[in-house]
Amino acid sequence: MLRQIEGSRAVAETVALCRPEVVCAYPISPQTHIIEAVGAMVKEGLLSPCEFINVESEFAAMSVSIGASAAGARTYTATASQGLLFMIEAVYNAAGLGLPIVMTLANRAIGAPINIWNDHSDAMAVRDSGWIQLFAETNQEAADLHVQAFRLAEELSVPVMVCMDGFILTHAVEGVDMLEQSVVDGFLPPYEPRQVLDPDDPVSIGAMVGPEAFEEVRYLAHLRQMDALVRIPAIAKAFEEVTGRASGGLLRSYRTEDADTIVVALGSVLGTIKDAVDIRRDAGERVGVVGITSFRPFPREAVREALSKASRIIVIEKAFSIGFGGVLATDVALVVQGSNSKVFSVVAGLGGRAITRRSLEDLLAQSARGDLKSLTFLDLDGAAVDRERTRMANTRRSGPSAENLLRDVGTEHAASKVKS
Amino acid sequence: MTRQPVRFYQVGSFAVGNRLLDDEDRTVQSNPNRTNSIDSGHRACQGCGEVLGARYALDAAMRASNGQLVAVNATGCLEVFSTPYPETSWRIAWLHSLFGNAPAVATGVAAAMRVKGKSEVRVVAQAGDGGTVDIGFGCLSGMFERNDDVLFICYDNQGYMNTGVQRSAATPPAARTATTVTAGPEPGNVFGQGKDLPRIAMAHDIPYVATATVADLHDLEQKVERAMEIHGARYLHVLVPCPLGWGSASNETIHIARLAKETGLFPVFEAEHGTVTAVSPIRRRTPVEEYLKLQRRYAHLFGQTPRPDIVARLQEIADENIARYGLITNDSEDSVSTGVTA
Amino acid sequence: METPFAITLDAGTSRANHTGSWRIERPLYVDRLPPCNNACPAGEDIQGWLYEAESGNYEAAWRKLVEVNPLPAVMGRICFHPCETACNRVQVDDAVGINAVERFLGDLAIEHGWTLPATALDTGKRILVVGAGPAGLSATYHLRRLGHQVRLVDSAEQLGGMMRYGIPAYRLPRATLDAEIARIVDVGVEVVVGHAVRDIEAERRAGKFDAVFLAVGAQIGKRVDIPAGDSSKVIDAVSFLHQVAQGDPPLLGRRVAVYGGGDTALDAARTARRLGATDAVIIYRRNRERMPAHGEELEQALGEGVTMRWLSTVDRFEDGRLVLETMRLGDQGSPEPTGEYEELDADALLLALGQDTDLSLLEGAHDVVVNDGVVEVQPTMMTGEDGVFAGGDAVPADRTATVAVGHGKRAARGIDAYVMGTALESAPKHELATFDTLNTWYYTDAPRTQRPELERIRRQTNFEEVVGGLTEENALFEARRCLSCGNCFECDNCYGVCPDNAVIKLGAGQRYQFDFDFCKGCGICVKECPCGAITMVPERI
Amino acid sequence: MFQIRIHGRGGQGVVTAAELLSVAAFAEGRHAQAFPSFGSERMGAPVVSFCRIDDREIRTREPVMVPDALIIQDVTLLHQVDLFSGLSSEGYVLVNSSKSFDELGLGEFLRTFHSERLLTCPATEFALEHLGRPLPNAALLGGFAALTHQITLDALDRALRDRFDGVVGERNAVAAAAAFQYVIEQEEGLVRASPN
Repeated sequence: MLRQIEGSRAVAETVALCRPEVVCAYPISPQTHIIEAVGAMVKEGLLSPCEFINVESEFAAMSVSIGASAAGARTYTATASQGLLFMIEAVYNAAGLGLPIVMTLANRAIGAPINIWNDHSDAMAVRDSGWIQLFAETNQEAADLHVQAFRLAEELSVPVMVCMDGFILTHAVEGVDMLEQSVVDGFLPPYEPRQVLDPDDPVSIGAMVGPEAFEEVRYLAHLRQMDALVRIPAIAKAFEEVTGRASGGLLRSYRTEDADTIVVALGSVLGTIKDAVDIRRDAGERVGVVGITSFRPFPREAVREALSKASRIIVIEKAFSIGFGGVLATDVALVVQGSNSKVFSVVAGLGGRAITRRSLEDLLAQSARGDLKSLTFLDLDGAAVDRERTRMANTRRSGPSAENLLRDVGTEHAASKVKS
Repeated sequence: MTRQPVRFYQVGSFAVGNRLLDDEDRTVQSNPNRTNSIDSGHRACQGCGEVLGARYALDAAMRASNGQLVAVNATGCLEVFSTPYPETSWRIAWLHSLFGNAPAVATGVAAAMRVKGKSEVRVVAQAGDGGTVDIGFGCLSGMFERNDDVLFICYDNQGYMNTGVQRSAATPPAARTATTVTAGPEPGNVFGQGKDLPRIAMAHDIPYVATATVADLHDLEQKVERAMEIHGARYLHVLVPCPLGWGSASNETIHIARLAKETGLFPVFEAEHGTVTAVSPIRRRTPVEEYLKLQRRYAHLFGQTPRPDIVARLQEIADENIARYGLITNDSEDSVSTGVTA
Repeated sequence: METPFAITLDAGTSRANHTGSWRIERPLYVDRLPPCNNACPAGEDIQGWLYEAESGNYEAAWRKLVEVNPLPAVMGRICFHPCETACNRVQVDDAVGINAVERFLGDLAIEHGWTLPATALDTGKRILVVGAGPAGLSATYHLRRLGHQVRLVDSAEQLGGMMRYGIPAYRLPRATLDAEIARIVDVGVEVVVGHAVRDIEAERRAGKFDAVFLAVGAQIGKRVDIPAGDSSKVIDAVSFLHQVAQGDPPLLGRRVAVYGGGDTALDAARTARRLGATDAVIIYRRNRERMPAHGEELEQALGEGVTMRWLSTVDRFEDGRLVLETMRLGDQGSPEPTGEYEELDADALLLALGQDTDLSLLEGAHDVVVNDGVVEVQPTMMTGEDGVFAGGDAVPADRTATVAVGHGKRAARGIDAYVMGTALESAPKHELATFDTLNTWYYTDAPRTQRPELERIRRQTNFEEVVGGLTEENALFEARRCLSCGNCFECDNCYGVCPDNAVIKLGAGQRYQFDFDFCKGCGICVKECPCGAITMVPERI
Repeated sequence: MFQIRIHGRGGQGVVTAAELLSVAAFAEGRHAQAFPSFGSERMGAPVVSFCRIDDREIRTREPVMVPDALIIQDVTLLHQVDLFSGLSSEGYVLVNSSKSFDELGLGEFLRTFHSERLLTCPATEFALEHLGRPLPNAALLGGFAALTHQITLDALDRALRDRFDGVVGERNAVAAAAAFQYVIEQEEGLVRASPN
């Protein structure tokens, strides 16, 4: 049923339809609405049987999830940002143990400076942990991906992280076609663990593995993700068959058929990008978009195929590897190497900075002119940066940059207000 | 709960077995069909106290749960020496995740068992002192506070032995470790630091807290049994001497654990809902020197420049324990757990 | 369950890892010699029979006991139990009441009519045993068990020797003695009483005996020359006790003095009290610490009103008055006269100054060596004369019934070897289970059960038994106080304390076995064995 | 696409107002998107929320920078926040106040705007009257419906009753209707007055 609903609520209700048996909660913005809603459903008896556990940290949340999953329960939790980093040791552990936990990551920047707004730094920090990472473009997709995530995780015994942009999606109220319980039940079979803690058939889970087998263990994990490259589209197709809705998959292309410039991005910014692309198309540019849903495993072949005809590839992403550049851009560049296409890395929307259609249009125009640099920071306040650089050069005790910048920007803002 | 003493049955109340007792009055360890939760072939040091403590506790828990037990293990010696690929020494369902998260993982297992309708399956989490009082403390406190249905057992060997004997918050004053060397005016670990986890556990008001040593098997098994009768968060703190870390002879493990209790340095008691309900009285009061001299980690107190002043301070700690818990009783030559009035 | 590679492992697979290779020393189960066994003159396996008694298996305990000593009810009364003196439990609290348990078992056997074990097949060898005291009876029993024919000869009218004629009935009821002697005779012994052997060689030839055992005892009381008036009654204590035993007590008067410091002196004084003496005074030249009599006996005597004159010698006895010289102890502890005198009124003086052996029957046996009034013997108990063995009070040793029982057994084995032409092999003696080999933590402290004593007043006037027996409950309790020094009693400690599960429990009575595939040689089992029955030995290189 | 920006203070229901608008639009078969100005503002701090209404799918996720309508819940914000940023003279302005724009000192600034798209509405007074609490949301939205015709009163009524249970829903609906009626009457007054 189509409902006008907050993204968090849509995800929470969809997760509940997946009949999780253990859910752990630790509050951190912007995922709190999800976990609050699941908790309420458990308390109200709408989701049963389910153990809802208020833990003392994200580290505990993932740890409880590990125990529950190893004991054979379908397990769910959600986190964001610092929370993900606080649980990172357990995040790796869950993947290493092959436990099919599903976690929502309400993407948010990582401090310092502390920042509660959206970007993808958190997801990128656990890129190599062994979790499957799926990025949702809309709240509809966010909801749908959770159903697919449980099936994928449990088929492969790999944990799955559904990434949805914090606030931008989690707090947005928009139309979501909510699934029926019977549809979910038909799509998602009961969890049949590959290994389980059973007193009647005891095994030791979590052995110490030395050099003689560690590489093989890791390679097997890699192979499971390679299997996922097959299973993700298959599951999306199966999902489409029962819901009539195309959600998930490895990636989705938009107006790329004849495009010589293709923008590549993850998550909700794709909508704004599409609007900008439409406008540039109207202006006669051959521009398209590829939205990547499955960031890990990274669909090399599908990406290469989707980008094969483009000469210019602009990777816009809400994260970057300090000291190098875009993270997604690096992956894309590696995939298309050897072709004639050039990859441009655009870092945008860090710490919640709005990525506006206007800026994107300008970016595309710049690209069309051939002025785009290989690494661009969208809407960067160069003047503020320069002032801080100067200050740092002039005095040793220049103070903290974040506070200095805030002071500068605030002054500027106040000045502009006076003008208006 | 008091244990019936076995007076005058040749070996009295302390030996592992007693052919003169009825089967049900014998220890789990005396039973040829005991679980051997942790089996031969493990790579613990000669004379390891921790593996003994683990087998004692888990075999008792296995009996108490009719074999329906899952154990969660923190990283540490016990984990490393028991499960190096491709062999495990565990005969029970066992899970290792991380160093600091055993209580939370156990919470998860217990929740899963409950939601799966397997209420008969009981969950034990175990860790060394580092995994308990230091890195695992946050998760442990959370597990206590939620009163999750987990028995947490700390095998306290008073330091990070797995990593080569470093100080933990359970390392006693004056003890030498790799990070509390015997230099300076106060050699070894400093006085006035450290966590008394049993008391912290009691402050959580959980239903059951107890301490024990590997030297009194009957007491240890009885406490496990009592703990297993209760649902909710339970804490058992077992002193397990470490020949490597303490610099003691491998055959002295049990003897040293016994002296830790008999000196008063390690009070053995049990508490329910935050109140001490019983103590194991000191049977043969022993000066701390006798305990300390068996361990090279205290050798600097007795060497060419002996430090009787430091020994005296350690004796003070023992005396304070004795006073706090009432460890000297009228029949202190008769170490039966005695109820105390709180 | 098909488990994921490497991170998940099948239960208990570490048994493939044989940690026994770590070992540089290995534990070894041993049987050490318990101090009680070591001290027992009769050679009893005390720890062994207590082990059976501990589990309430009294018949098995008794059977183990009579493997060595056929007179447990007797010994349980009159033995001065050096086993208890040696008992390691003394250092924990108080010795195990071994003697009392022995008596309990002996009495229980009489009550139930348990019979001694069957004898071996007849060897056709004939042995003459001279003297039916404890040595003779013991030798007879053991010889019969070995299948030899025995003629037991005694000059008295009844069997028992000093047990019958020297030990007062209040210490050894005659019914008990009779029952245990009868049980020995019942295994098939040719008994000749009232026959004094005059010439041992002649008797041996006449009877075509393959060997002879002399157990003639020391029946002659030593006399010293004490000036005494005609009316002064001076009797040797041995004769006095013998007469009392025969039911013909001499008249002593109301004031009786006994001269001597041994057990016979105490027996005589206590017997005199029972015969009506109001004063029974023991005169001894040393002090209490140096008195050879057993402390327990002295306590009982004092309790019965016997009084002591320490550091005194009898100078003369005239007209119902003893003149005593006061002594003092010299540097070496020997009494020295002081020249000071005092007097003591007495109607009779009993001399308890030791006994001599009548060896006149050996005159024809030229090779027998007699030295200082007793017969020299080899470890097999054979004298210098081929086929002639001797034991008991007639050979150099402590003159106690228990020693005599031991001699009887040892002589029987010596005789057996001699007549069968085999070599006598003695089992290697185990290392002593000293107190320091024990881990006493495991033994709870328990006081010794005190044998109930008859009220003193009763015991002063008759010859009823003074020391009562244990009830079954007490006997069991007492048996269970045994520390089982040096011998495994299956406490499961080694099985329980092994960090490597490397001790295999073989089942009740079967003890344990080390699993050297896994034993790392830590030695905790050795340290925590209560009874010191495990030792560490270097690993074979 | 019609884009609305709502200004208010934390605790006044700014976010709920945007959501209710979107729900009402959705109920009438339109696409709608509501979202807050994501922040960690506490009670009393100035906050902003957004709503977009369109007849086709709304893909953009950028904040509303060029609003078609402004709803100002709290006049005390007028001189603290850049409320009118991006608003063209074609835009709608609805202010919760019993005072006129002139009285609020905005007369000059709004002179170039269409007067029939500007309105002050004493929503807090409606709220006090019908809800008994100074929560102007429902009344403002009623006023908004009447002013812009982007949503119907009927759809708003259902959204309010859906969002708030029982009596509270009823009272909110009544407050909204009252404000709606007030605005209609004001507009009629304006229409009547305009010939002058």
